[in-house]
Amino acid sequence: METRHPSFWHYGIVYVALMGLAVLSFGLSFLPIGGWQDAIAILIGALKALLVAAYFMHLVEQRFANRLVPSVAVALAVILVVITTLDPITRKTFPRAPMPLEASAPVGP
Amino acid sequence: MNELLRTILFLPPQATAEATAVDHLHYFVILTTMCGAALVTLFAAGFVIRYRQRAEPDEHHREAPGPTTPGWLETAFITGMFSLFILWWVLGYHEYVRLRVPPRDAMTVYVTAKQWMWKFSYPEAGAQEIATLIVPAGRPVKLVMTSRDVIHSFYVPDFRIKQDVVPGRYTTVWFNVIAPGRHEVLCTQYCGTYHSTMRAEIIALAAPEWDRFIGRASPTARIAGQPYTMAETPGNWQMFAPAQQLDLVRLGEQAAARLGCLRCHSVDGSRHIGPTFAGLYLSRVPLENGEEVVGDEAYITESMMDPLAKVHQGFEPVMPSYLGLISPAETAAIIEYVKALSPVPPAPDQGRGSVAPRPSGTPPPGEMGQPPRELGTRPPDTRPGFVLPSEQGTPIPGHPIQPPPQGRIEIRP
Amino acid sequence: MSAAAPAAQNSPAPDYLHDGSGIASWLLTRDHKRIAIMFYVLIVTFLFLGGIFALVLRTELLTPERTIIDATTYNRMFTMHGVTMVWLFMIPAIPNIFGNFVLPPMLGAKDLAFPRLNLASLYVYAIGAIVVLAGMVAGGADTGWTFYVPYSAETKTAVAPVVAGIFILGFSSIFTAINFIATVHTLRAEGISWMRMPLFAWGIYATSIIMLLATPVLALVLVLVAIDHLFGFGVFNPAIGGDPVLFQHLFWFYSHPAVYIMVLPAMGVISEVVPTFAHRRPASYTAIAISSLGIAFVGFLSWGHHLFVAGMSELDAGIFGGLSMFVAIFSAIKVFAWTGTLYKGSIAFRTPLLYFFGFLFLFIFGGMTGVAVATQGLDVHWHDTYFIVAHFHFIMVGGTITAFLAAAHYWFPKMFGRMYSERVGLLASAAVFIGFFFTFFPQFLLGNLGMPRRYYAYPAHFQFLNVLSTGGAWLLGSAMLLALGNLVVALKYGKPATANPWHSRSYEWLSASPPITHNFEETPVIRRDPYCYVLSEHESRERSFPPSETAA
Amino acid sequence: MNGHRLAEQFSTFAKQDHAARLGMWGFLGSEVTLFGGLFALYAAYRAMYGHEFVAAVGHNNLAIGTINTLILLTSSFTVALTVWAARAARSKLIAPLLGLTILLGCVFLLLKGIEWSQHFHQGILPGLHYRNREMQEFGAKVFFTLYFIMTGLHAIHVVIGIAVLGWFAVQAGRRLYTPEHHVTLEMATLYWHLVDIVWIFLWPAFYLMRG
Repeated sequence: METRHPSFWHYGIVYVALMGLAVLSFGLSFLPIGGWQDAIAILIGALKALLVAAYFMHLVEQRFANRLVPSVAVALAVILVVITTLDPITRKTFPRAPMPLEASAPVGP
Repeated sequence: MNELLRTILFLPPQATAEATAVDHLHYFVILTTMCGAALVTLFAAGFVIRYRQRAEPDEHHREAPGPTTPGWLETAFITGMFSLFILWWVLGYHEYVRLRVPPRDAMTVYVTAKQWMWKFSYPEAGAQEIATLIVPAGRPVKLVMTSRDVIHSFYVPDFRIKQDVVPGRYTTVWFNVIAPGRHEVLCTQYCGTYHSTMRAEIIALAAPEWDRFIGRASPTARIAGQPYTMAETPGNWQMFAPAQQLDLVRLGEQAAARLGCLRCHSVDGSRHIGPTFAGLYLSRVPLENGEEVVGDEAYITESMMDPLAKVHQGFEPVMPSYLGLISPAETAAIIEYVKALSPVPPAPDQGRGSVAPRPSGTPPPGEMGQPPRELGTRPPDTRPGFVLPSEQGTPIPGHPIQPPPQGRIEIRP
Repeated sequence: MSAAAPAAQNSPAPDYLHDGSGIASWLLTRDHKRIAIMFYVLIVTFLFLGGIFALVLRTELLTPERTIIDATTYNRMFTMHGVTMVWLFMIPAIPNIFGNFVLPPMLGAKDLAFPRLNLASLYVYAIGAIVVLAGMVAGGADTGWTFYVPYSAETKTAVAPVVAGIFILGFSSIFTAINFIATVHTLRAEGISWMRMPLFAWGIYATSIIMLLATPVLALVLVLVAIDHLFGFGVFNPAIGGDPVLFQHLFWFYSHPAVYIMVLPAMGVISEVVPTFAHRRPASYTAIAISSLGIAFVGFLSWGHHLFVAGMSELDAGIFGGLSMFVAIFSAIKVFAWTGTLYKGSIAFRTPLLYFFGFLFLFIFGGMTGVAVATQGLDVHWHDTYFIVAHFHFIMVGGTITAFLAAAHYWFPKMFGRMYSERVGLLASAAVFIGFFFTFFPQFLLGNLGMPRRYYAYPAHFQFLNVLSTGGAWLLGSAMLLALGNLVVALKYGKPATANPWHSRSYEWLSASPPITHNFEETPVIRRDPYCYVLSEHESRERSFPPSETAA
Repeated sequence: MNGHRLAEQFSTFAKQDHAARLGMWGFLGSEVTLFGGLFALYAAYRAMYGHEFVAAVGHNNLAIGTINTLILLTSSFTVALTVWAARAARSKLIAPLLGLTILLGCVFLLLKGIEWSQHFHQGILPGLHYRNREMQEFGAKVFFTLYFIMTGLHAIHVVIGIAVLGWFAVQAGRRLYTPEHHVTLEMATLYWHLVDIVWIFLWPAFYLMRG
């Protein structure tokens, strides 16, 4: 498995890329583009996480099984996030977000 | 066929069209399930008998290779099962959406759940009821529900509907009762110690009676700044109850059961959420602030209308106020009932500082909400301040309650 | 355990029960078999504790009002019944006892990959159990095993220690899962490819994946409940805008797969028992093996069918309803494969096989009612009623306990080198099935009738079915005592067992009964599959050890 | 372990190392779903309280959050270099690199502490203890409760990571890691990287997403 190990410079390049992405993400967060910001921030975050996992954590040189385990975990975590979030987004009960308990007194007379 | 299967499967009556539709799916699914389980087990049993071992194998014994399952058979099984399950899913989702989406013209009733009672508010009539939901038959009703404390669940077996009632949110459920009648409401989400006693009743009324119920509501009374009282709008099941000779004590007992008193107050001397009714009358009641009062009519009335004013020592101040929810006649009847539960008023020197746990002659424990076996019938109390109907229904001067000609008890303003 | 079992072979090494004596040789052992035995003792103790709770509950439900205990005690007791049975018995039972004991020999390995982690798992389990028990002694929680907020945050009962204990038990699950996964990947003997792994190993492997990835979410929600209960840091508290339904999402993200944690090893046991007693290879090895992984993965995607009436959106209800159907397919594949395995076999009708029959009927019925309750429109009526109680007891008790008992009988000669009484075993097995059926079948009807679960008092028209169910419960309890009593008696008085009394071809039977500390005297090199009944026992043995060393 | 013994159940070192790595990745997988649950809560509440979350994100100290991000990325780099050093047979470098990583971790915690105390002074406390007067909405309360729970849990991981790395720094002082046998060190660094990855997602969630 561990045939070729990355050299010092590989680590250095990845580090510079990570710092660059962080600065980029920081800068982009000031752009007035509304909700797109969130998507960009998450995408850049995912890219950074991928870099760390692949090079710092040496996933690129690992066996298939070692790559599979975190992939399944990430996939499940994403499914958990997506389906759980779908619920409040598509709920027809109201209000979508809870209201104060005091206000939940009967609306009747 | 429907009735037969319903009986075999122990299903409750189908009080709505939706319940019948759900049941038809139920029959299909359950019959398939039972046949499937029985069939596979029978096959397996048949194999065991047919292919049982003839002789004990030894070290050098070999078996013939069992046939490998052909691919087409595996595919057929998988496809067959999958189609069946997908069919269930499609039908089930269809029913689910039908149960979940109320019709536009549904009448709205607001429901508030709290440990451990249901409260219903009618915007149309401006009325409120505890533990009894009165609805018109043949008209869709939408319940908009919320909880004051923990999660409850509103379940009507006869309607095949259920919906959790979540604090901080409104959830809805709807139904359309076909015919007048009574239906049990149960709480199905575990909500604490007395979860299993959090029950209520739905009474569906025929159109004319519903109009009477709702039409008697007098919004003007509220506009005038007066608290709404049941006397003004007798939204009261007793109007529609079957003809029955009712004495005041029994009336009080029914009122106590219907208004939810008996969910917290026992009638046999046992300790519950609230103090027991048994032996309460004229006993000395120790209060939270260390004082003591006599449990007379005034105290009992005050406790109904302003329960937190004088809280019995050792009990949580959790009782809601019944001010405006209970007619003077019912108040009186409940007091009569409490009196009946302590036939022998304790002597002044007796039971000091505490309610006698179970005075002699108190009725033995009955099922909650059911009449204790022997109720002492007392002559009507005619002291001023309380309006009481007589036992035989003879009008007492100034009395609000008069026996209707049909032999029904009617409560009128 | 003091059974002086004769070594079946002329083996010079003592068996694992006699390899070292004294309390320290047990408490500090790294031998997976001794750890399994210690788990066995603990877990069976908790099975009986949970069973006693169940009998008290059922007795209370004989009458509509109070029978023997009051409402508060009842509520605490059903919570403790659930907690004990789910976390102290059902989740660890088959993996930690039988998985621990037979997984390494099944793979031709000397031990698990991380023996010390295995021992740690035992101690963590014991500590967690003690904390849970302390919580019970301190009054116990009254929330139900589901700990739904906001009730669990508001109740004044001892929620915190119970939750803390379950949190600790979670670590035991994770440790065991890591161990099993690493073992399956790295310690298969030469020649045991993935497609030659015994099916029980597949079941354990799939279970481990769920344990590993689902348990942390449970730990998370329990911590969130505990800090809400203790400090008021509630993120689900409606008073600060929290949504209790989200708790249910996270809770069931663990607890629905947890059902498969319980049932996958049970399926694994059945997949071993059936070929052994039918003396032929399973009808569809690949289908059974792959469907285990399928269940493990899809099982994660169906948690929402517990929320159909909780106020979840209709869209999510549709998605979860559909996904739930997929899980059932994988289970159905297994059921057909087991039944097909009996076809044209040479069937020896022994106690484990009778348990298989109990399992088969209860599992199919429980499983198909599972699909029925995943059918949204029907679930509205059934949710939180006794129908659900009956359904999951059919799966969990009918499935897991019958498989547990099947495993206890099937591997008993291997574990202790003794044979139990076949006649008593068959009798107990039949009694377990009948008792079980009478306990839980009436509960389906009770659910149809509309009796909600967790009811202390109930309207009088539910009484008839409740009495039936209580009677069944007492029969079931007695039958369980009989079954386990039979095994306990056999520990001391049973006939000595041969190395392979069932004439199985699976790899764990290549070791002696009971096995030596490192399982095999020679290192196995497998040149056959685990269900090769076309080979004689002798030939299969020859193809399991390198020829030069098999001469003895 | 320290003497690089081959445990008796393994036939080769390669298998033993593979088992160790697989076990560690399994553990990290469980950590992923642990934080996945919290991110699911975050996302669901953000779906409910979009505007209030945006306002609350704007309230957090962006400077501290960003500096902490850079610090953790750097610490991830330094800790990754220890594996490089072990493989390149420069084991003298391992202890100093670990020390540097621990230092960065401590600075991270310090900054986190400063930020928390700022919140406490503004009456921003978790759950029912929330006392802030300016942001009274439900969304803000939920946001900050989540903020404390998520960053708190992350901080606990940082503390554990520091302890683990500290232990390895002591071990490294005895130069136990060779190009062939450094799998335990590698495991420890994996844990630290996971802590970093979690923060990579916490940063946008609590500081950047103001849109």
